[in-house]
Amino acid sequence: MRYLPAALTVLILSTAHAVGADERGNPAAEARAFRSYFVKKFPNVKLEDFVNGPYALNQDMRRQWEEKEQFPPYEFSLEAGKELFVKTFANGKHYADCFPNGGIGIRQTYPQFDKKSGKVVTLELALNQCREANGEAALSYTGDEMAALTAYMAFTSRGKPFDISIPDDPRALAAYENGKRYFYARRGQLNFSCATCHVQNPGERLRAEVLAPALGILNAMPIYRSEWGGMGTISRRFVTCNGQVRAVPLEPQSEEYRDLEYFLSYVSNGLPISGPGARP
Amino acid sequence: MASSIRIRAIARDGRTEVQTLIQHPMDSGFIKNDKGEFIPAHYIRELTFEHNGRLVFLADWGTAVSKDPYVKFAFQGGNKGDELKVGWIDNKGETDTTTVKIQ
Amino acid sequence: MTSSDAIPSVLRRLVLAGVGSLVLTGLSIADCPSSPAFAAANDKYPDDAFKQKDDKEAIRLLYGRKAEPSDQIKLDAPEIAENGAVVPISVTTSLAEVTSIAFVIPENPNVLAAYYRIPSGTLPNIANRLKMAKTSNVIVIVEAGGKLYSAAREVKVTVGGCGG
Amino acid sequence: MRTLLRASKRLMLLVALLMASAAALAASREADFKRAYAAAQAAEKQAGSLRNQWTVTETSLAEARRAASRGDFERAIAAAREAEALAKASIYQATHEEEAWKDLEIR
Repeated sequence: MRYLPAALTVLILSTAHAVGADERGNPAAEARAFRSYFVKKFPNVKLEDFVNGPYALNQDMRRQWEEKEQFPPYEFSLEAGKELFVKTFANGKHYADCFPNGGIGIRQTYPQFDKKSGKVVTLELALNQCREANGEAALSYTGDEMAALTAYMAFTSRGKPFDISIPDDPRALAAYENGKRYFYARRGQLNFSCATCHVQNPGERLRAEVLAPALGILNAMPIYRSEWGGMGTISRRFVTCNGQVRAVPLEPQSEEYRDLEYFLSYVSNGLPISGPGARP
Repeated sequence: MASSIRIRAIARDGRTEVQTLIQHPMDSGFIKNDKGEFIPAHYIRELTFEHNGRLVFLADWGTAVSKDPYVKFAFQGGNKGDELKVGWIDNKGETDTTTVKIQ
Repeated sequence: MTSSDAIPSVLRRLVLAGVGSLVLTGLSIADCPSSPAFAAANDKYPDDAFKQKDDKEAIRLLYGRKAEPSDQIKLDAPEIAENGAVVPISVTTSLAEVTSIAFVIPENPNVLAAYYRIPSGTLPNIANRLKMAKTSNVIVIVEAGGKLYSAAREVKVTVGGCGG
Repeated sequence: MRTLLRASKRLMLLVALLMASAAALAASREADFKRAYAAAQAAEKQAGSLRNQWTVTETSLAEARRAASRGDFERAIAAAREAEALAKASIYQATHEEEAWKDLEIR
């Protein structure tokens, strides 16, 4: 078993550039390269299995997960999410009125680039925009209700491949690039980037956790974590990831986080939604 | 309010397999909250299953059963449509019961 | 700026210090003092056994005798618990006339985790999810035909579930 | 007896003098703390503008405030200086990563 600190030391010492002169600014090509990196790194893992995170990489953990999936502990949150989703707003409208197809089976299309605002709109943001447009107070992005709602919406999209598009708009490309930069930039006292853990060391143990591969990592969101004893949103995961490397987390749904979600979802295009997921 | 108890009871090959998931904190009394105070123990102590009025399974639980506890067992007999009555009581005297039909 | 700059020593030191403590601090979650205080609510419930800190004493209180190891018990538990808060553990046995099954985790603050009564006609197969405070044997006790049998398996726990 | 009394008076005077100078010292240490803390805060603010603060910096700043409020300026100064060093390291990291992130990129 390799240990991260060793990997990190190597990282710190090898700061020389190793830039290929290939297709910068070509997200489609980058997504292909991203995928083939993981496929090569884990030749025995089926492409669609990457969405199961550490369970795709560790047999002992997979058995525990499969046992729990027989009657998953997130069942209650999922039910709560459905109840919340169908609940009528004070003005008589519903979440269903804010989304195509009544919000059912559409999770795989988020985040989206909104041409009007020129910004990335995640599902969490869209849910709160829906609430506010209907006179309801916004939910906490890291709270249980948002987690339950997105769990239910993900559940109705299970098996549907991520279908994220970058429209022909320089602002959309800039958002993707910004998300990519955030993904690879090292931060926090530990000097880890998202990629340090989820590109270079997936399958390795960091403390007790087996690190999930970045490919497909958002397909499983939101996730029920045993550590949390509950369901948590993508926002919550980003915030805790930052904290774990001793970086002060940004505001949930800040531009960087939304762009990061855009990038990570885009490079997992074609892989099925598996959320809500369960993780240690 | 929705029941705290979820049951899947399936009759097959002359036996009935029962899986149960219960929404309950199962606080052990050994965990501290954000303020550093111990969260008092709060856990299910007894869980019973009756098939057509006959006790088929009795669980006595301590604080080491996981949050939102799960248990699976099987008994001989049981037919589709039979009633299975499930109930629990915790250390604070709270209870819940539900009756489901075997599938 | 160019990215081939050497990292200033202060950063390297601070960074490396951070990494060191990341690995060494390990888990503060398993902060598990032992001071149980529950009131008995039901006379059938084996209260004393559930309060025990010692596995042999818990088994003695529950059954009044010792168990002998049996290879007719199949205890299934992970090698490494992915999280001590939720450890799936199951047992099946080919022993006849099973009347009860108990799960005992010696390293937990309270060693007895669960005690199942098996009426006749119920199969001696149980799966459940238990908390484990740290690496421990999991002992299953099977009462069958008036005798007591056991099997055990070690489960490594790196994130403690601070169990009962 | 008288000499003893006189000695004791002298001693008291000495003690009073020492206390006064300790108070002066404390006042100057408090000023040192304020300078060190302001420097740390400024660096941390800059890290914030780069969206790259570290949790450990915040912890050290809080420790400095706590130590200062109980009058332990030595500890407070040390914590403030540590916070400043950490904040500067995070600033360095942010500027370094403006380009260096590309090293990690899969292409």
